[in-house]
This record gives sequence, C-alpha cells and structure tokens, in this order.
Amino acid sequence: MIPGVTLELILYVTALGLVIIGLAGVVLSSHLFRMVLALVIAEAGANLMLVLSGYRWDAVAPILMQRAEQPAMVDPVPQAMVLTAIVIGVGIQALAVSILIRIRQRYGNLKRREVAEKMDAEIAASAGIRRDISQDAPLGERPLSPLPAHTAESRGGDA
Amino acid sequence: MRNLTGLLFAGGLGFMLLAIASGIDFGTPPMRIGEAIQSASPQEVGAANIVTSVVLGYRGIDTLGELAILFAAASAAGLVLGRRHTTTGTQRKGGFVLFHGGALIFPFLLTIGFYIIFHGHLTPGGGFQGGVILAAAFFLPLLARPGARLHHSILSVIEAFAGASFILIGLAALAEGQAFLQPMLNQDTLGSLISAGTLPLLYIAVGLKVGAELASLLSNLAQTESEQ
Amino acid sequence: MSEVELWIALILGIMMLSSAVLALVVKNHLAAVAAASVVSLGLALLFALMRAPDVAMTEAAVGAGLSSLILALALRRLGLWQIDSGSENSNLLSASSKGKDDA
Amino acid sequence: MNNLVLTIALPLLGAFLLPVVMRLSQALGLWLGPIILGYGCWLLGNLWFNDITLPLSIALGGFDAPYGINLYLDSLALLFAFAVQLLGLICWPYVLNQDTARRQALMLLLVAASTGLALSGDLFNLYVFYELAAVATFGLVVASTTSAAYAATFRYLILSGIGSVLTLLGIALIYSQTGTLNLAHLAQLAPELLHDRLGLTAYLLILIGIGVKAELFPVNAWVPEIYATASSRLSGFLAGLLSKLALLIILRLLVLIFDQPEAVQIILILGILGVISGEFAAWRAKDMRRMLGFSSIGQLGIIFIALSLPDERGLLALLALSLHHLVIKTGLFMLADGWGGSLERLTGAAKRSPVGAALFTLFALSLVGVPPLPGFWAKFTLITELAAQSEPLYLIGLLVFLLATVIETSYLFRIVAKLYSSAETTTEQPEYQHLPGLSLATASLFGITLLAATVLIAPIGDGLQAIAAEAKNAELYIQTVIPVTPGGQL
Repeated sequence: MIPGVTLELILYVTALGLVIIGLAGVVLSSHLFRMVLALVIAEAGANLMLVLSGYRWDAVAPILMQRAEQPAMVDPVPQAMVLTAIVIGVGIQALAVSILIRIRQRYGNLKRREVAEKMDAEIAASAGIRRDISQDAPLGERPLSPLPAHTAESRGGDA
Repeated sequence: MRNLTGLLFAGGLGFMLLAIASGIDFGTPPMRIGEAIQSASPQEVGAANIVTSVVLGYRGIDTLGELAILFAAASAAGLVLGRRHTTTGTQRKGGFVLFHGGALIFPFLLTIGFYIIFHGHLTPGGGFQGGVILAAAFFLPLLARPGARLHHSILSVIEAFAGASFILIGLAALAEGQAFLQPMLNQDTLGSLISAGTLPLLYIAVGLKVGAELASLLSNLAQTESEQ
Repeated sequence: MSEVELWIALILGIMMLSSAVLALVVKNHLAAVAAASVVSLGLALLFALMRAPDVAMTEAAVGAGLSSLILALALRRLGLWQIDSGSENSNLLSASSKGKDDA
Repeated sequence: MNNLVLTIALPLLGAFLLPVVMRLSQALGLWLGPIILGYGCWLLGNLWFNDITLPLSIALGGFDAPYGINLYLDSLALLFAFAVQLLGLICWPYVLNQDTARRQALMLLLVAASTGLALSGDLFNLYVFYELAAVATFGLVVASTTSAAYAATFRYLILSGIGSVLTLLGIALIYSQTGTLNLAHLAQLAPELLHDRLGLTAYLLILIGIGVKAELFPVNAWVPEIYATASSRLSGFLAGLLSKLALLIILRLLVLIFDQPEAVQIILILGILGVISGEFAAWRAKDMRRMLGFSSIGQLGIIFIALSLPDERGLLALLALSLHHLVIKTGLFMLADGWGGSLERLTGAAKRSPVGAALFTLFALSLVGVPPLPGFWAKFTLITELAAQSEPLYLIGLLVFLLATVIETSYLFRIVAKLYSSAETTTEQPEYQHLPGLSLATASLFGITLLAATVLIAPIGDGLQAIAAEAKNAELYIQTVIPVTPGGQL
C-alpha cells in the first residue's frame, strides 16, 4: 500500500467527497427530484464524518462482553448522534418527496426554473400586482420572463 | 450566476476542509466524555450496548426530539398528501410471489422486528432498526394487495401512545423526584434480557413510534390516486 | 488496522464516490435512485468496518432500505418510474442543454 | 427547578396526543394546546418573579453536565423561553378546518423546539431542536395548501437541508478536536483546542447552518417566499422569534467558544451585506408581505452588526434591537393578515380602519427610531457603540446602518402616506382589504406593549443591561454548568 495512506484518510476523503458532490448536486441540479437525491448524498457524507470523529483504529465496538479485561472501545457518543441524524434525515426526505408529489400535480413538472417562475407568478398574483414589478430577490436569481399563459388555469384547477 | 457561486462555495469548502485535514488526527479521538461514559455506563445505566445507554440514557432527550421530528415529518406529509381517503382500483394487483411471499414473510418480519427491539440494550440494534422492520412488515401487504389499507386510526393511536409513553416514563422519574428521563427500576445483571431498568421500555416505545410513523408515511406515499 | 481493511475501505470509498456522481448525472431517475442506494449500502459497510454495528444496521435498514423505498414510491407517483430514459428526465448534464427539453 | 423541563416535555406530549384527543372530544382537543402553553407561561413567569438564583443548570436524565445533556437557564434564556410560550399562545392557529389537529400539533412541536433552542446547553441537542423547529415550520407552511406554498416550502427545505449538513460537519469537526459537545465544557477547552483554523472552519460551517433560520445574508433566499405564502400568524412567529433564537445560539457560540476577532469580523461583513440587500429589496417591494420579509432581512442584518460589537454595550444594543424587532415585526405581520396584498390597495385605508392605520404608523415610527419610542433608544445605543469603535469596518457598518435607516423611513412612510391619503381618485378604486378583528386585537396588544416599553424605558434598560452582563460572562456559564473540576481537566 502507498505509504501515508491510512484508513482514516480514505474515510475522510470519502466523507468530504460525498458532501461536496452532494452540495454541488443540490446547487446544479435542474430537476427538483435530483436535489433531494443530492441532499441525501450530502447527508450521508456528514454522517460518515460524524462517525469518523469518534473512530479509533485500535478499538472494538462499544458493546460490553463478559470478558476478563475490556479492550479499548470506539467512542459511543458520535454513534448515538449519527443514529439520530440518520432518522432525522429520512424524515425530512420523506417530507420533501411528498411536497414534490404535490408540486408536480399543481405545476405539471419539476424543472427547477419553471417551478420557480410559476411560484413567483402565483405569489405576485395573489398579492394582486403585475408580475414584472415584483422581481426582487436579494440574490438576483430570478429570470425575468413574461407570465406564462397557462399559469392561471393551473392555479385555478386545484381549489 | 447562482450555479457558479454554489460551485465556488462547494469547492472552497472542500479545499478548506482538505487543508485542515492534517490538523485533525482521526483515529485517535480525544474521547473526553466517551471514555467516562464507557466506564460509568454499566453502573449508571446498565445496558451492555453502550450506544443504547447513550441514546436512551445520556442523550435521551435527543431521541425524544428525533421522535418528535419523525412525528412532525409524518404529520406534515399527511397534511400534504393525505387529505382524501379514497382508493381507486386502478393499481395492478401484486404478482403471485409478492402476494404469497408477503403473507409468508409477515410473521417473520414481525418477529425479527420485535426481537431487535427487545434486545436493543444487549446487542446492536434497537428501537429504530426494529421499528423500520415493523413498518416494512405492515407495509408489505399493502404492496401485495393494493386494495388493502392500513387502518389509519389504529396507527395513529399506536403512534400517539408510543410517543406519549416515552415522555410519561421520563415524567415518572420526574415525579419520583429524579431528573427527567432518568433511568429507573432495578438494573439487574448486565447482559440479561431483563436489565437496564426502564431502557427496554423506552426502546419498545421508540420502536412502536418509529414503526407507526414510517408505516403511515409509506402508506401515504403508496396510495396512487390522483388529486381530482 | 489490517491491510485488508484498508483495501476494503478504499474500494468502498471509490465505489461510493462514483455512484454518488452517477446518481446525479445519469439520465434515468430510477437508475439515480439505485445509485443513491448503493451509496447508502457502501456507507453501511463502512460503518460496520468502523466498529459501529448499531449505526451500520440503522443505515442499512433506513438509508439503503427505507429511503430507497420512499424515493422509489415517490418516483412512481411522480410518473418518473421508467426503465428507459424518458423525455422528462433531466440532470446535471442537461442543465447546459436546457433548451432542447423545454417542450 | 427540575420541572423546567416540562416547558419542553408537555408541548411534545400534547403534540403526540392531540390527534387522538381531537378525535375523542374536539372541545378538549381545542383547549389542550392553549392550556399547555398557558401552563408554560405560568411556570416560566413564576421563575421570573420568584427570586431564584440565576443562572442555573439542570442535568437531564440525572447525568451531570459534560456527560449528559443539560438545560442552562439564565435571564436571557428565561426571557426567550417565556417569549416563546407567550408568542406561541398569541400566534396559535385558532382557525378551524379539517387539518386543525395536525396544525395545532405542529405548532406545539414548534413551541417545544423553540423552547429547547432557548434552554439547551448541548451542541448536538441544539441541532436536534433546530431540525425539529425546521420540520414543524415546513408542515405549518404547507398547511396553507396553495401551490406557491408547496414550492416555497420545498426551496426552504432544501436550503435548510444544506444548512443542517453544514452544521453536522461543523459539529463533527469540533467533536473530533475536543471530544465533547457540552457548551460549557467546550468553552473550557476552546482556548487551547479551537482557536485555530480548524475551529474557525467549524464555526463558519455552524454559522451558515444556523444562519439559515437567522436570515443571515447568503442563506436567506427563502425569506420573502415563505413569508408571502405562510399565514401571517406563522410569519410573525418565524420572523419575530425563531430568527432571534437562531441568533441566540450564534451569540452563545460566539461568547463561549469562538471568541476570536476573525469570527466577529465574518459576522460583521455578513450583517452589512444583509442590511444592504434586505433594505433595498424592501424598498422595491410592491406588496406588504414581501416588503416585511425583506425588511426583516435588513433588520436582522443590523442585529448581526450589533452582534459583532466586542463589549457589553454591544450586547445591550443587540438585545434591545432584537426585542424591539420581535414586538414590531410580529405586530406588523398581524396587520399584514388583512393588508397582505398590493400596497396600492391601502390607499385611504385609514378611514376604514383608523386603529390599524394608527398601529402601523406607531410601528413604523418606532422602527425608524423616532425619539420617545423604544426603537430610538435601541438604535441610539447601537450608533454610539459603533461610533466608539476604532476599526474601519465598524465605520462602514455605521454608514450602512444610517443609510438603512433612511431607506426604511422612505418605504415605511410611503405606506403611511398612502394610508392617510384622502385622494381616492385613482382610476380604478381598489377593493378594500378587511382587517380581521383577531389580528387587529393581537396587533393592538403589541402596540400597547410598545407604548408601555416607552414609558418604562429606564427600568427595561437597566434590566437588559444586567441580562447582557450575565450573558457576556463566559466564566459564569462554565462555573454554573460544571461547578467544580476536581483534578483539573475532565
């Protein structure tokens, strides 16, 4: 094996790689479903990092056995935290896909740009103002395009 | 523009974390509280599985918070999806293998799920893992027989009382003049099934709660009726 | 730490990273979900390697099992459940060639 | 003292049981939540007036401080915990429909999580409560069931998902370095272990992660959308209180653990950027709710500038601004309940709803900082403190702050002028939006609070001063949570 490459380094790079790939995926995906997937991947990386923070290379799993002497054990606290984090993650993921199902029903597709446009149009319409004067996001990420003609009907369809 | 910023951010983050990697000595954690918990937990909590004593003892309120999050997610998903209670018959019936396999495997899954929950304080596993298997056990028939529906009312009763009993066990300790969620009852011999005081009870509550929440989440997602 | 563990970790790590990338670039949504569950499965194995059996069990049951089930059920309800690449699939790569699937 | 935990446990218990109770008896179910919150108010109010020695630390599960999770109660935490329960009661979703049980359960969860955020003294436990608050918020926003609410919630969910990944990474870094999660224990260890590049990275990660809720500059894209689609009562709770709780966590981290100049500078810069982006967007906004959302970003930016000030008076300014913003913004969102639409529709609304218009004017005056009102005092404290700093960055902060005040004046009084304008000669007479009685009553409550604060400004100032001194004292925190350390390090 290459000198200098340790198990910890491999694990660290894997964890970091998963987080980076996940975050980049969230930012770059043009499809909302992929954003959820990317988030799941990023969370997996964060969990790995958390377990890694309590990992001891010369130790056994933190379960007491009837033995004469107890060998060193890995840190149980991060493992408990990760148990919590995994379940939290799956709860949020389930909520996210349920919302996606509704978005798809209301807006007809899951393209990030189109959904954002339709949402803006709807917010503006419910406030009773024309769309082209309410385009103020702090990050300047709203593409300006005329109000799609079918928005009104797709909104009316789900009273 | 946004993509570029995001990429720069993700890249910068990665670079920063890689740069400081040399500063962290993974593999030899400081274990300032970990070690103390390891040596004290057999006396203080009495579970052979130390992760369990951390999850339910030392960090019990985290677990309570986590149950609450699952409950919140299931309620919110219910708000999003579950407002109509009509099931259309458009779904195809599951295949032969799914149908009979599901019926066959159901008792096994149930047994395994409860076994994992009951032994959570001794061996790896516990309320979460067992709960997931329970949810799978109840969800499987749903896949096999689309017409069949989970009884949402029963499910929500289980959900409510499992969650409530977790808190009530904690409050019982409070009423006894101890701290909230303090482990009670005699702790008996380390490693036997009846040991670790209230921990197994807590894990049963966790298992039922997790199972019920996930089953209702899954059944909400699986119903394929359209919105009209 | 033995040499074997090192190799297992290396292989698992490479496998997970490549399936993570795959999950985000592949055209088909179902394949993407499968790739994501490979990541979870690899993670569960890594956890087992790191002496975290509880976490490994949870990750296998929740991450690889339940989470994939949720995503797959969602795909079915979203109408994206298709083995061949359909018209609505889009991913990282199609972000640059957005114009073509605007229909 | 142990029953302090009831303020978290009872709302959770109520939330779990509510769906079943509601099915058995709707009357009982409807009363369950308010009773629990009322009891929480009573409990915390009792603590406030009964002379107990604060601060104090309560070990949960009977495991002492660095090993188990503890609740830390000082005057600041008590103040916020009380505000959470009270505001939960005020912003309670009274409206009845088929989802009442679920919405009320979620609201109870939100209150429990917020109380936990105010009280908890453990890093990971804070993260759990933070996530709980986030998920409960998602549920409450989607309860309004408009398509835009779904889309807005999804974006919020993704953003806060990124935030939680970053927070987890930060926690993992801190844990790998120190091996502990207790804030007091971390505060003990921080000078030797965390005051380096690694600590700063971990801090930055957690800051951005928690900053999602605190409407911190780069991660606040969700704000206008959520406030425009959620019910006004919920928006009031989120903008008024939840953002302040996230701020409280950042404050604790800053005081206890990351007491480094770089950490403070980052906050100052992000705060300045937040003020600029928020106030300009608010000035351009054409409808009430978005205007309030952007204005809230700007206000939080100002509060972040106050957070970056080094000494006790800076903290005093921070507290004053936060509480002031809490009262004003919640009140304004209550008014937005009826006046949510385009600003054009408000022309001449003062005639039909004189009380509402008067309240709006009062809030606007105080927000801008007109002398007798508390807003003036809060802003004045900040200005004097900023001017006293020698670093050039603070000077920029001061300039931006003054600019923001000018912009605020401009857009708020544009509306006031519209409210009182008698010129109803616009081409198409816009339909008047009715202001619901409940919202008006709630807004009046905040107006009265504001006026009372104006009269009692001196004692309140003294009180805040004491709270600030206590919150700034890291040594006191450590001594309270880990009283004696036999044999030095744990």
